[in-house]
Amino acid sequence: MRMKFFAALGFTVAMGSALMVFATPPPAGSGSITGKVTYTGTPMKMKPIDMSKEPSCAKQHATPITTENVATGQGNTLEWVVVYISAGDEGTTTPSQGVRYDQKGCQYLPHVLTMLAGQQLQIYNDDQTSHNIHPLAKVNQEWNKSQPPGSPPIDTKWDKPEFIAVKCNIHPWMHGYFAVLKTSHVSVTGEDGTFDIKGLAPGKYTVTAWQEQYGTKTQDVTVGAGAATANFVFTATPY
Amino acid sequence: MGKLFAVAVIVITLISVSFFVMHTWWMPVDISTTGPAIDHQLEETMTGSGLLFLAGQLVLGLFVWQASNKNPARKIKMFPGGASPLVAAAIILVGIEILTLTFVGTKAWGAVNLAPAAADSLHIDVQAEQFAFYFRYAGPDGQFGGLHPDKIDDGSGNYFGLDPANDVAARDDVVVGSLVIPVNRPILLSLHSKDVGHSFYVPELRIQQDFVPGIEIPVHFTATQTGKFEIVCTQLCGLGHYNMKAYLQVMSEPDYEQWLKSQEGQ
Amino acid sequence: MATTTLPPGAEITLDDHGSGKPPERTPRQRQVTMPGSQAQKSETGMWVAVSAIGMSFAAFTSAMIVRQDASTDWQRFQLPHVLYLNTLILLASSVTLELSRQRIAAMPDAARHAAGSAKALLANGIYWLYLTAALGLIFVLGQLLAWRNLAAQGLFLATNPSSSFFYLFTALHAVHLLGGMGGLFYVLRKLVRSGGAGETSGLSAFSIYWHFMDLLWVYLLLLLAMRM
Amino acid sequence: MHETSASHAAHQHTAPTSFIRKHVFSLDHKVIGKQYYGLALLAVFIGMGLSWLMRLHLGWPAWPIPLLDKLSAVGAPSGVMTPEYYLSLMTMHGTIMVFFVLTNAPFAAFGNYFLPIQIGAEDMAFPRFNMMSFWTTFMAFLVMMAAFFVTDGPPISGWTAYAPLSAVGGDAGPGLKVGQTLWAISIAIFCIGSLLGALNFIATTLDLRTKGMSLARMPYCSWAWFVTSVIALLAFAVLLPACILLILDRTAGTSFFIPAGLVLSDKLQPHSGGSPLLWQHLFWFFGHPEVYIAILPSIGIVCHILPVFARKPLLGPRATVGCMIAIGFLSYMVWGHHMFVSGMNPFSATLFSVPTLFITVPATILTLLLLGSVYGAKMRFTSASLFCLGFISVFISGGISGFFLAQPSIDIYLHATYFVVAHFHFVMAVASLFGVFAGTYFWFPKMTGRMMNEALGKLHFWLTFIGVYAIFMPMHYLGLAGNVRRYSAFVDDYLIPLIPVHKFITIAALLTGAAQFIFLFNLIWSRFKGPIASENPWEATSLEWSTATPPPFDNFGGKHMVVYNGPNEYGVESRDGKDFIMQTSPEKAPAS
Repeated sequence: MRMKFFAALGFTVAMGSALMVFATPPPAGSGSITGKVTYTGTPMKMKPIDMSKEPSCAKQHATPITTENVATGQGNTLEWVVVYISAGDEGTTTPSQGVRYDQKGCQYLPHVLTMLAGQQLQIYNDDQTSHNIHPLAKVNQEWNKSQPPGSPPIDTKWDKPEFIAVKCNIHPWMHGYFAVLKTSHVSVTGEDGTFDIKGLAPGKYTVTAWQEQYGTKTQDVTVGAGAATANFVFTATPY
Repeated sequence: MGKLFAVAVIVITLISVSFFVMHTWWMPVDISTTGPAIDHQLEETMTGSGLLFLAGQLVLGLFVWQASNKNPARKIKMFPGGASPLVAAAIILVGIEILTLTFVGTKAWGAVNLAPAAADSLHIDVQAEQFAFYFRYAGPDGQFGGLHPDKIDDGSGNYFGLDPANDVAARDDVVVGSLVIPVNRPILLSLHSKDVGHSFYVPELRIQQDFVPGIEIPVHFTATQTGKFEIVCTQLCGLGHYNMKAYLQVMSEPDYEQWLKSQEGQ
Repeated sequence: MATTTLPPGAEITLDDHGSGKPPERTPRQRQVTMPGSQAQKSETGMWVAVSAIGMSFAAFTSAMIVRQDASTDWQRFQLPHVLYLNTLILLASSVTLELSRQRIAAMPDAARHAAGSAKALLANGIYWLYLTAALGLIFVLGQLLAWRNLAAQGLFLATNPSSSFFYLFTALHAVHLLGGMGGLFYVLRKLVRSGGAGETSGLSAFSIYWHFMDLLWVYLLLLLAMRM
Repeated sequence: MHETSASHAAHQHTAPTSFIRKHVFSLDHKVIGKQYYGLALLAVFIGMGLSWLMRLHLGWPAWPIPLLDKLSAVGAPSGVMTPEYYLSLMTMHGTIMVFFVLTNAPFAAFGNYFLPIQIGAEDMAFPRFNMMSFWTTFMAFLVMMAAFFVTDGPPISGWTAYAPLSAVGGDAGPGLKVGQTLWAISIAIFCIGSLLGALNFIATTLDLRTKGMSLARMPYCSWAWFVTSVIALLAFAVLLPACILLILDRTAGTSFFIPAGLVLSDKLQPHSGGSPLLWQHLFWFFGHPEVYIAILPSIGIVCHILPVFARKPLLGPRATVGCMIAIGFLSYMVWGHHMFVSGMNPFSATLFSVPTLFITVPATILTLLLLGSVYGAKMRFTSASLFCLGFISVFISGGISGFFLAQPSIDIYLHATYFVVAHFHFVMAVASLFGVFAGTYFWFPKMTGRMMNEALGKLHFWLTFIGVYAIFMPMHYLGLAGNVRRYSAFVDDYLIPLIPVHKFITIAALLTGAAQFIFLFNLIWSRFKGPIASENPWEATSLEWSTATPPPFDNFGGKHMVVYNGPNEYGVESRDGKDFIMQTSPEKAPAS
């Protein structure tokens, strides 16, 4: 039991960041779409999260983590925006490889996890406390399960495309998203607001950017042999 | 067999009582102004009913010991005086105990639940939800913003459902996950629940009060000692009930002011 | 509610259940040997059942009062007028039931004079019983009309606490009444089969129930009229 | 000796011959009594199994429990149970124990079997209702068990099912979707079964007493069953409406218990204006009398059995019956003491506290009378009498803690702690079950025609008696230290030092539970291999000992019993040189 726990922990430390964004199959074409997601106006403040209720988690964060629903970077960039091909993408097959979602320090890692409909999803509890994973699915079947420390990962998948909010009732500040898509051509913006959708065959695509607070923005992009560019700008309000 | 029973009952009784007498496990130190009356009431009840317990079990042991005498010539004996004196004694003794307990106890209860909160109390809004407590201070303007359940959004940290866009009073409300209070100052909490029934229990304060969805319940107390204590939920509220807690931090007045300033800055 | 699913007259069968009973051991004879009596038990049981039903409705009533005071969302609405007509119909059914009981109670006396007149009394009594059942059925249908009336106004079970309680009370009362009608047909069958002999305890137990249902309805109507 | 009348050989209904009519859908109160007993036995072992799992988890929360993952892959992946699974087990433990064991065993099971015999009747007043009441109860049990097999598992809202947790549905957590609905339906069905049973008991007692069986001559357990049935009639008549309202809130979108503006799992609930306290009032209006439904029959059984083995009359028979009635009456005025900290009007706390404390008066009188009955006795120590004496001890222990909880000021501190758990387990569960054990050892010969093994019975008593003290006495200490109940794990800083006490309790619970298998074995083994019992092996006076063992289909083989004495004629010198006079003996008891 304990061995398993440490194995899981080690695996997380090693793979965590690598897995954060991509778990998609290798590119099929050489074209790509890159760009930046920014905002205009004044966004909501990222509020520090008070985790004092769960000391084992609180002590993992030297400075308190903040809310991530509107995560901004320098130069008005927006983090955690899912940019994906919403039309024009044909023939994506579900990879056999699964994606991994971690609960660590009473935080979801990554905050937004993309996956294909039907793709295996493994949810790990790396904390020394119980979490309950409660994906508030509306299109798919909603469920709510606890995961005591040291339990095996929850192995599941989603059948239909949907942006699913995930919450932990035991730690109400824990909020994340599953972005279940029909396409593997997807990129999630980092702190600098940039994204890079790779492996596209030349052609015309519709690109959609989704932000959990601000919704979606769409534009049409024609991809040649190299990199095409698409930038998205969301309008932010302070409240 | 009867003698064995008598011995067993007496041994069990003495062991049970000894842990009460030794206070091996006991209430934590009281840190509230209303607690001593409750402690006193509990100690009185403990002494009175402890003696009854002891007497009842020992008499049972004694009678069973006597009743196990196997002498065939022995005749049964009726209880001297029959039932009436017992009935009368029970009515009078227990009746007096009841009236005393009620009379004294009502005062202790009243100090907690009937007396109004002091006018200069520090008012803090408390929300219980599955499975955490959140505390709200009015901020520099001294005004609480209104609550709008439809605006509640845990993901953005809006646990209370404030509407800062339209409600100026809500903009400076301080929302935290710990109850921080100054020592020796009357505190008035308004308890309200976001979802289901919860309860606010601080053993050291000798305070326990349910959150009832749909209504707001006032609780007032004054803490007399600084320190860090636990607030736990005692009303079954769902899967995370066991882990629903928050810390109560009682600070000196200057520390509290400083803490409040630092929170308002955020 | 407890006894709704059961015909309230059912227990009367137990008096003469088992055909192997020696003829001399009638319920009347048991009365001599017992403080209470076998014949009495149907009525006792019915009084007990009726008090349980009364208790249930008392609980519902207090729930309604508490619920109304708990919030400001209570909306009054006009009770459908058909309810008052229904009330008259139900009260009439109590009268017909009593008329029937009079006929059947008079049978032993009449039998001493002429066998034919007893038979006529039985036929007459049964006729009044059928009428009682018919009036009960008309009452239930009338309640359905009241429901349709409310539904036409957009008031459904979950619309408002006031409509919730209205549907709840009327539905539960109707279910009890239908259960009572089951019991009535049971009593009727027994009456027809036995030619009216020895069935008075079943009939009087049933009449306790039926009159209670009447009273209960009048109470509910007053309650609803005050609160809606 | 008996007043017989050959011509009265008929039963109200003739003895059935087919297996189904004889053993399954039987109208015979004795068969129905045994069916209730069997159901309670099945339920008590399920309930005990659940408590074992709970205790194991509380003692060693991180240990995987072997095979538990096979039992519920969702509830205990890898054998460590999830918090919601713990709460499911807890809810089902409480529900099964309170409804299907503590209501069924002392009241419905023994009452059905012995009430008609003790008052000289041939059967219950309404045998068909009697059969229906058992099968309704059985159906309720099946519906309750079905909750184990739905995806989400059983409900997690406790046996008290406080709204709105129990009313809003799946958004409040696992088990609250289908499981909670099944729970509410099951309890509603159970209410119907219990109401039918209570109706039968009342009519039987009032109308079917044999000649000479005046109310004053009725045995104490018959009195207890009668008083209990009156309590049950009124209590279940209130729980049933409560369940109907709950079901409507859950399925029809009404708002009886659900107020406006609740946000569960980020969803604003489409309800408004309901009152959560309404559920608590309705529930506890039933719930507190339910405690007496569980305990009064056992008090009656002990009052009935103790004189048999003490060989002297019960002290103060009239006061005993008076106390039972007083307890029954007062039980309807005290429900609010479960709600001192619920947010109801604080003035009403005193209003509820006084009658609650006043219940201790009849309870104290009962205890003193039982003690006075032991005084100067020539005690015969059998399994049955030991459990009676054990009953007195645990009843004192459980009753004393009531003094604390009845006072609102102390309840502020002790409410919802293990002190409460200790209190109600002692006074309601253990005391009631001791009455059931005493009754079983006492009546088993009459019910089966064979004696139970006394050595095993005594072993069972000692392990159980010491065991329950080892389990429940430390819970008082935990409560005083502020240990909150209904926690699936103890993660609070001030609770962690208390975990060793929980480990001790767990070990005690496992051992005490294991001892119950001795009882089960004794029950089964003696049923087939026990020595044949005579008509009156314990030399008791009441009517069940005046008939054959086991009693014939119509209870008295066509005889009509005539009663000349009360049940209390022990320690006398009868004409035939015995120290007791049967109720059916025409011999006049000497005036005492």
